[in-house]
Amino acid sequence: MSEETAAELPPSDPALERVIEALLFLAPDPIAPSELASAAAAEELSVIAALAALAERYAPGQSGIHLRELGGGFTFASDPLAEDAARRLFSRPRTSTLTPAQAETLAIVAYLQPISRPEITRIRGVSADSAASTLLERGLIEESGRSQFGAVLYRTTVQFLKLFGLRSLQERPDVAQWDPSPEEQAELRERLLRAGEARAGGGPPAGE
Amino acid sequence: MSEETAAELPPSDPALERVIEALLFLAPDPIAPSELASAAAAEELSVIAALAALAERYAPGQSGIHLRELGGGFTFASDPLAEDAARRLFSRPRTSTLTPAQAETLAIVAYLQPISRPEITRIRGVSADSAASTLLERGLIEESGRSQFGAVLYRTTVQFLKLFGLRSLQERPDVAQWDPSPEEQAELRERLLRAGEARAGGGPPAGE
Amino acid sequence: MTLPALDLDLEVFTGPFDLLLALVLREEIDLLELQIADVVLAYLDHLEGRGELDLETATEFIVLIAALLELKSRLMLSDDEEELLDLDPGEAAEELLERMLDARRYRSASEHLIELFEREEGVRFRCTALPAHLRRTILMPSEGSQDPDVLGAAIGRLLRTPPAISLRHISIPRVTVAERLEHLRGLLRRGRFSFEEAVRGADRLTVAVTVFALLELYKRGEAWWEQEESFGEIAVHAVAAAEPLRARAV
Repeated sequence: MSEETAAELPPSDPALERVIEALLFLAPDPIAPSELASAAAAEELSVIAALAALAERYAPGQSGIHLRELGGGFTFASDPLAEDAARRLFSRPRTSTLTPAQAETLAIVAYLQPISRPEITRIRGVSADSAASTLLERGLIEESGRSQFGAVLYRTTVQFLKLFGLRSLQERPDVAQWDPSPEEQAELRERLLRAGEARAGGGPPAGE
Repeated sequence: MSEETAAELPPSDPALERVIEALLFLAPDPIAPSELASAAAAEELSVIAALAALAERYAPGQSGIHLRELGGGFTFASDPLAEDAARRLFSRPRTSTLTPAQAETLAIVAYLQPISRPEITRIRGVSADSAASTLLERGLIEESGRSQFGAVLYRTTVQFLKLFGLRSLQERPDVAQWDPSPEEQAELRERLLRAGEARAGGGPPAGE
Repeated sequence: MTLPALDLDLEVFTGPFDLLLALVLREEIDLLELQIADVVLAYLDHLEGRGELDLETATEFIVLIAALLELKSRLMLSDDEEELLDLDPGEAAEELLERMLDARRYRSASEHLIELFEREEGVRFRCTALPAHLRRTILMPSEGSQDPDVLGAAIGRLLRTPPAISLRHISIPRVTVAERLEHLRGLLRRGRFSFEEAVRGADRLTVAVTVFALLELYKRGEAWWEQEESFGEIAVHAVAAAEPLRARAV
């Protein structure tokens, strides 16, 4: 906005200025003055006056947030001064501990791979979708073909082995140590599915 | 931040203030002063001073963006004044209201977390499953491990604090404040006992 | 009136009563989601609107609601409830009172939450992705930083079958309505008998089932009964061929 334009503008209306400020804060992309005007039910000229006032407040050296004009629209952006701090704040490694949902999902994949999401969900008794997505993103599990029903199958990755310090899958800890009913002879998968269904409120577990 | 605390603070460093401002603008969730301090490589006290200065600039009536303390951290939020305009611009309602079932379920989780669905159901007297699923979907509650019986436990999220404007879980009012008065309790007890006696001593049910 | 004419407008269901039953039986409506008290209230409203009680449909309604209640209580009972059954009426009332207070507390707390929610109406938070150059880079934690036992423990947790909900305390009906019907029909052959006589020495469950059987006989037009005073003796008569069935027996 040039000095000359600003000189011809009406004074900025503080309430409208606050509405425009809030809209720019919320919007992910630049917004044109005409769009701001119709959203705020105001004259475009008043919007331009408000933007001029905001440009003064949100100017380099004045504020850590800058008002910028981009591609015919306006948007807020962070001061490049904060770049290093932002990198430190947002680029820290993710917390290295797994959430309970992630640990459960990863354990199921580690012991029963390849395995599909629906089956993981059946064992957990609750959806495993977000946990599985995070594990995929973190490179601990990966896709490994499809089941006969077309569901994507998952297996653990080399990254998984490294992270847990395992030389091979054979080094997975023996389940026996945590097995609440070691006398049961059935296969691990079958027992997990049965327990999962009981947890999800399915039919009574066998024996009742 | 109380006046007294502000009085003891060092003057806000404008450069640090701008860095903090930019970080708060970028962050999706509230950030604690300690996190801000380590990201900005500054003393926590200086960060608190910067936050105090920002709180004055981003105050209701001053700005369309407000600085809010939520869940032990700080974040920016829009002035409700802009809600109608935001609704028009983003053509998406902010959030749907809570149904009574959802609100009850949420209240139980908020006070008794971590808590499982069966326990919630027991307190409500009707199933909480569909309400709990909606709350999960809306990000107001999340999983937090399992009970000794294998049921998934739930707790409230940062999103919950954000949507309800709570600075921390400690801001929940004491649940005892809604206890019925001793007289009401006595009356209720009396009524229950009478009903119990009628059942126990009333002879064959057909005689009623 | 017939029960199907009873229209309901509930949180989980809107429509006629018989459709509700059908849906519950087909498990398309979760009985746990249904407030049975609301159904009863709707029925009472309905009765009030009509101003008269039709014993036949009332009977049917009571039987159906009792069945729904039993089903629902079975679904809701957990292990702790078992202890509750051993309590004396005073203790049971205390326990029940505690639960009612609890439910009331959290209902009030939920109203408070709704107020907060409404107060915050219009406050929005920015939910924009970080600029690309700042996107959270995932720094890989160092090798061997995770304990494999975490996995074993998680599997152990998943292998744990929750204790089955015990239904031991729900008495398995050793007496059936059919048996009691036969018993009552036997007595009816004498023309009349007292209810007291029909259930002498019987346990409470048998008494209850006998009431059901009696209602069934009434429904089929085989028996009729009268009671002179509250808690008094109930005299049951066979409906003789000559004696027309009195439908409004209230």
